[in-house]
Amino acid sequence: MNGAAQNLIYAWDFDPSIVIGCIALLAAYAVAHRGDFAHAGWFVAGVVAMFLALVSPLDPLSDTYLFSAHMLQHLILVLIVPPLLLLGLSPRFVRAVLRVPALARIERMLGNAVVAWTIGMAMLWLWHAPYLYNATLADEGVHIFEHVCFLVSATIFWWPILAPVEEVRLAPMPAIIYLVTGALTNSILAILLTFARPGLYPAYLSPDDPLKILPMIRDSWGLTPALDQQLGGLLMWVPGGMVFLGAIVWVIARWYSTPEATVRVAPAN
Amino acid sequence: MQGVVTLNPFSPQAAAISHLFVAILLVLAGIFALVAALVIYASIRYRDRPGAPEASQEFGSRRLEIAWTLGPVLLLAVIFAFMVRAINASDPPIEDRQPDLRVIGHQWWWEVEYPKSGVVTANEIHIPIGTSMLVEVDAADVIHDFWVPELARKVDAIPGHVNHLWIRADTAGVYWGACAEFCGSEHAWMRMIVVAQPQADFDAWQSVQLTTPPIPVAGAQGQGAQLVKDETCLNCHAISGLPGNKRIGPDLTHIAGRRIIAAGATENTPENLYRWLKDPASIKPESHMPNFLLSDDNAHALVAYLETLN
Amino acid sequence: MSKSKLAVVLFILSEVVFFALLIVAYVYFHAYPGEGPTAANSLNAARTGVFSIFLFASSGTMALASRSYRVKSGAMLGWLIVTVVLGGIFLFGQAHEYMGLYASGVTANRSLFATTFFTLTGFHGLHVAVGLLAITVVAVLTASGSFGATERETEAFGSVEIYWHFVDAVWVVIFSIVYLWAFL
Amino acid sequence: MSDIVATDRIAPLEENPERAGFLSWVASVDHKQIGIMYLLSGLAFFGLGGLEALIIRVQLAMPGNHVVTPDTFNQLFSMHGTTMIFLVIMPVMAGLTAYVIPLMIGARDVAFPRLNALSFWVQLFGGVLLYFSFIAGGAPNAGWFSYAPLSEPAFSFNNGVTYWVLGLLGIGIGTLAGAINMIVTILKLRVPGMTIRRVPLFVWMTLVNSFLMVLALPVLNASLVMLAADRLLNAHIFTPAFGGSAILWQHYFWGFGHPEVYIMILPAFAIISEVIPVFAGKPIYGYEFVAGSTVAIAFLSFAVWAHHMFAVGLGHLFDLFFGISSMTIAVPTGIKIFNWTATLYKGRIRFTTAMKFAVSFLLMFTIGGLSGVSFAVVPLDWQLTDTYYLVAHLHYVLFGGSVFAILAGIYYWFPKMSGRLLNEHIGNWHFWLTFVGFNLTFLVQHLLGMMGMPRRVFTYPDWPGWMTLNMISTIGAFVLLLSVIVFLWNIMVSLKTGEIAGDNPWDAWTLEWATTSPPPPENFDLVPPVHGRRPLWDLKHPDRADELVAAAAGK
Repeated sequence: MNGAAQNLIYAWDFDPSIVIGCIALLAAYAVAHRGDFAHAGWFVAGVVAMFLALVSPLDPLSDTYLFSAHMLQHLILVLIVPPLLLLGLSPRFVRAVLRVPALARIERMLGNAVVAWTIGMAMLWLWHAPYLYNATLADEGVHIFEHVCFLVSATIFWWPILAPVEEVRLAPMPAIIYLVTGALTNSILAILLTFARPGLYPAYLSPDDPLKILPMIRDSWGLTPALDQQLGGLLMWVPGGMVFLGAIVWVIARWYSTPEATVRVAPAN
Repeated sequence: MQGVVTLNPFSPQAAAISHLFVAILLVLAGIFALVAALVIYASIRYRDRPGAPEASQEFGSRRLEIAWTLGPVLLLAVIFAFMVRAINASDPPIEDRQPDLRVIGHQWWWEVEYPKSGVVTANEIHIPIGTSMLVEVDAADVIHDFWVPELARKVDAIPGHVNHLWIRADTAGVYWGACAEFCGSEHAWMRMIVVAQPQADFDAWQSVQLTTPPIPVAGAQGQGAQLVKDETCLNCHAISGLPGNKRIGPDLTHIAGRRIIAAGATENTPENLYRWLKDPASIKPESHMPNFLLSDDNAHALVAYLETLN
Repeated sequence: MSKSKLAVVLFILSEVVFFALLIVAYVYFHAYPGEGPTAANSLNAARTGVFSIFLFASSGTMALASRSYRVKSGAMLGWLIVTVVLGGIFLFGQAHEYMGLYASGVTANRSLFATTFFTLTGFHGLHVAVGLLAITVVAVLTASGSFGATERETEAFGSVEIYWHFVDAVWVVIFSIVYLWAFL
Repeated sequence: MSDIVATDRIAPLEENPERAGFLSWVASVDHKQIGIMYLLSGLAFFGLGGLEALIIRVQLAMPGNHVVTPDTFNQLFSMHGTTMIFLVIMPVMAGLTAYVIPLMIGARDVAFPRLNALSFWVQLFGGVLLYFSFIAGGAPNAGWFSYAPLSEPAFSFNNGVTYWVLGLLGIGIGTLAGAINMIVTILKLRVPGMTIRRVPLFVWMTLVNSFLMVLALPVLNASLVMLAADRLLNAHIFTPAFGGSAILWQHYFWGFGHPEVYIMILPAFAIISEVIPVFAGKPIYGYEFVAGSTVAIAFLSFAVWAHHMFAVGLGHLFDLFFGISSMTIAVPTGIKIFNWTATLYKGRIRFTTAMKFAVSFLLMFTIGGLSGVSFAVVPLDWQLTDTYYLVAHLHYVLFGGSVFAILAGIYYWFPKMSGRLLNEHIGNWHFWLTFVGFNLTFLVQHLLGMMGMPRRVFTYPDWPGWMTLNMISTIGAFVLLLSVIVFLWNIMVSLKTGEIAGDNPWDAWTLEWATTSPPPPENFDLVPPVHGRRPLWDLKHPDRADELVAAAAGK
């Protein structure tokens, strides 16, 4: 293993704020669910995925070197972590929360399909505007704020689909249209990124090289800035689309598995 | 193009594709055999005949469904792995190297340039055996497609979007290629040949191409040379040594040395050249070569002159 | 959701895809313009902005008409007429802008910007005109006094209203991409 | 006896006798008459398209043939492609759905009868306008997808492509209106008791297919509008010489093109999902999985279009990702094929002509689907695209798939439409002629493509093996001609002297078989109650009704 690859493999940075945040999240879950750990597996998987995305070498790669790595990190934070967290919540806990009138009113407002969809998609488009994106690369604080925005807005976006409580969720047919239009918007943004000129985010054109891995990226991986941007756009487009497809198939499977209320109708003769 | 060209390659790139193709064909044939066997067995075994048991009303089994979902996914994953390997093998990266060859698709013929040596020819590409030549593929009017099945993959020639391709031949010989993207009336006769020859012959050929043929004065050839100027041939064609350098039609400086004329419509023999000059539509209808209504002896004179250009 | 409202929503879904493609073409040629006039040197965003306010206002008056239809307050005819007038003013503004562009030689084939601009805003103008026609029909029926009795007519009016709000929403997107983005 | 389940409460269609005869058809808004008119117009254009195919095959029978000039040949194959796709398969499928859907969901008519008539006539007008180009200077000659620089005014010598653009705009708008009408019908006019999860698969797949049309056809309309701007206002959107982009047209067209091929095959899946269970005597195997895989296919069809553009050289990354998504589509298609095959198991299969076509669809479509997977593998596409291997693939999927399913559907529903059964003996001749002719014509084209014969060439050099294979293909085409003649004869004979069908000749279980054949203008007086996915089966076998069996099996 030559020097550069080794530097990259050992480039884990256990940023205290992330470590404490994840532990706090798990602790809050344990307290809130008090022994009802049927769905805990999903929730833990979600937290682990978030932890890895933010701590593993993927983080330094995405902060300074590769737009595609940054895209992969954000795909995990938007399309993988929130669904897992939502699946991890137990219906009993959510019903308890919804009994609190203030929270119920917020849920009714934010949980409304159109609002949730718009929040999710607007946040996605907003943070890809070159002006804002370059700001996140320049300033770590803005970057953390961006990640929090993504996590929160994605959870809101996925709420009408994956909320553990039946009556809050969208009906199957509107849920499919919700996901299809979401996938369409995601794809259009991905198309624009894939076909945009290479210099859309100038920071990636000539990044400074603390880990001494730039030659490895440019030569052995063959990821020039143009290819890197195209790879980022394609990652958002096809794998992103596959996650939406998975969600649609999940909605259909869940719909067909719930038993049919047989409507008694008088016999013909 | 003799026999099943996509399955007997003459270059490593084409070989990578051909081996993958054979493997995939076997896998697909296997799957079809499985499905066909199931369908035919069920059709025969459960056909309606007197005394056959009542149809059993099954609704489906989740286990079986998961089986024939994961099965294809795993198979596709394997195919995907081979695909990635074959992509890199059949179309190696370019690494910003100067192209050895520029091929420009015109409506219904191929213009070939050797940027490094300055040779310009048409419909006939000479390459030394054993060395990979980087071809830059472009188009002058509509979308064409440069395809020599035995030597490499096909790549579109799109005006305004230059593509690159590695071409290589391991054994000497003449390899036929064709335009594979519909480009108008004579799309069928927009073929080219790639002549792979040892390095020595290639260098000899290249040096001949660079010479400027002398302009004959006496006899039929002289009369032909004069006709080339009078009959405005030079408004479309370029012959080095004569005024003008138009690239609307193919470059005729060394036409006698070529094997085919009219981009593959016929072989390059004096009789065919005569027939082509007398009535182009008889060989290649609707081609852009006009009919100059040449008299017989003018046509013979022109052919005599053109035969000197080798 | 009633039958005709569902039909209009589906029609709007298809129109969204139609306009999305025209906008992508505009954006593509904004990034890779050939030669000839471009958005920056031939559009007057301020003037079109003023006319756009009329169109957005017409969406508001349409909502008021719909409210007065629900409460049967009889003011619906008035609001419908105001909506038609506002829409008409917007169309006049568009026509005026087209005349100005033609006068200064910016025709559909002068440059890629011009082609995609005229295609995009032209089709939006067509949709506004069709919308005005539909609202006029509803206004005339209301004027004749028989409108609003049956449930089918409520559906019909609901569909026209959704369509009109859609036409305004499309103009918000087109205006920001064509006019504002040109000067950003 | 109470009126069990009243259908939608709109007033009965006004019946005025003096508009009988021809005018009653032209002015009709009854979904049954419009459906039959769709089928007849599709049949007529099938004849035209078939004629074009025959002339193409005769021209290609021998090398250096001079049956038609090159430009006429280009017009013929462009019109053959456009006609077969936009004027045969789509209208016939629209006709079958317009006729059968209201009956299957127990409705009196479609949601918007007048819109149904409008979409038929606009679509027919588009077709007639397209064919008017023959006598107005020349038909479109740039292929059924008219790639950009070639379809621009600079390179086309007749205004054929302008007729192509305007004709397709008409067809696009007509089909779009029809799709919206069908979605509202299915969602709003089902008889109470038939929840959306209990509709027959034909209805569910038509619903998904209509959504596909609503999202895909505007893509076509937008690209045609831009090509019209290029051709009529001499703009330069797609001409690279003036800054436009030829590749943008390919992206736009195939963004519609690939969903379009699924718009043509999903109704075929729908027909097969009805025909095979009925003649196997058992319910479709894995209803939920077939229904779910349809939605997956519809969704994926929007993410795969660039596999038509692997040779354009967009970059390995681009090709790789679209290779993955194109291969992924093979999974839901595979689920369907396996479920249909499993439906045959432990059944009691009655091999009527409809069933013969359905089972041969299974085999032929599998060949087409598998050769499709070979195109999803990028390096193979680099060698095989735009060759006769591709022509063989598309015909195995469109002819072996959609047309075989259409023929199965016609043999299945002809008794309901006309009250008489299509003759089974002649039908048997028709089937075997079609099967042999089809395979004779297109199986050899796989080999021709591998031997390097490019697509759309009006002739080819006299190389060893090429003439024999092309001659076999031409002979096959004539056998297909014979099969179509036998089919027309079967229809003529059966209309007059066919066996009387009665309400339910095939002992099927969907609602259209609960009314008379042909159904009265208001379709149903008494709609049987719907508790499961097979209403007539539950009526006929109350003890073995589906929901009891399902409950017993503790599904």
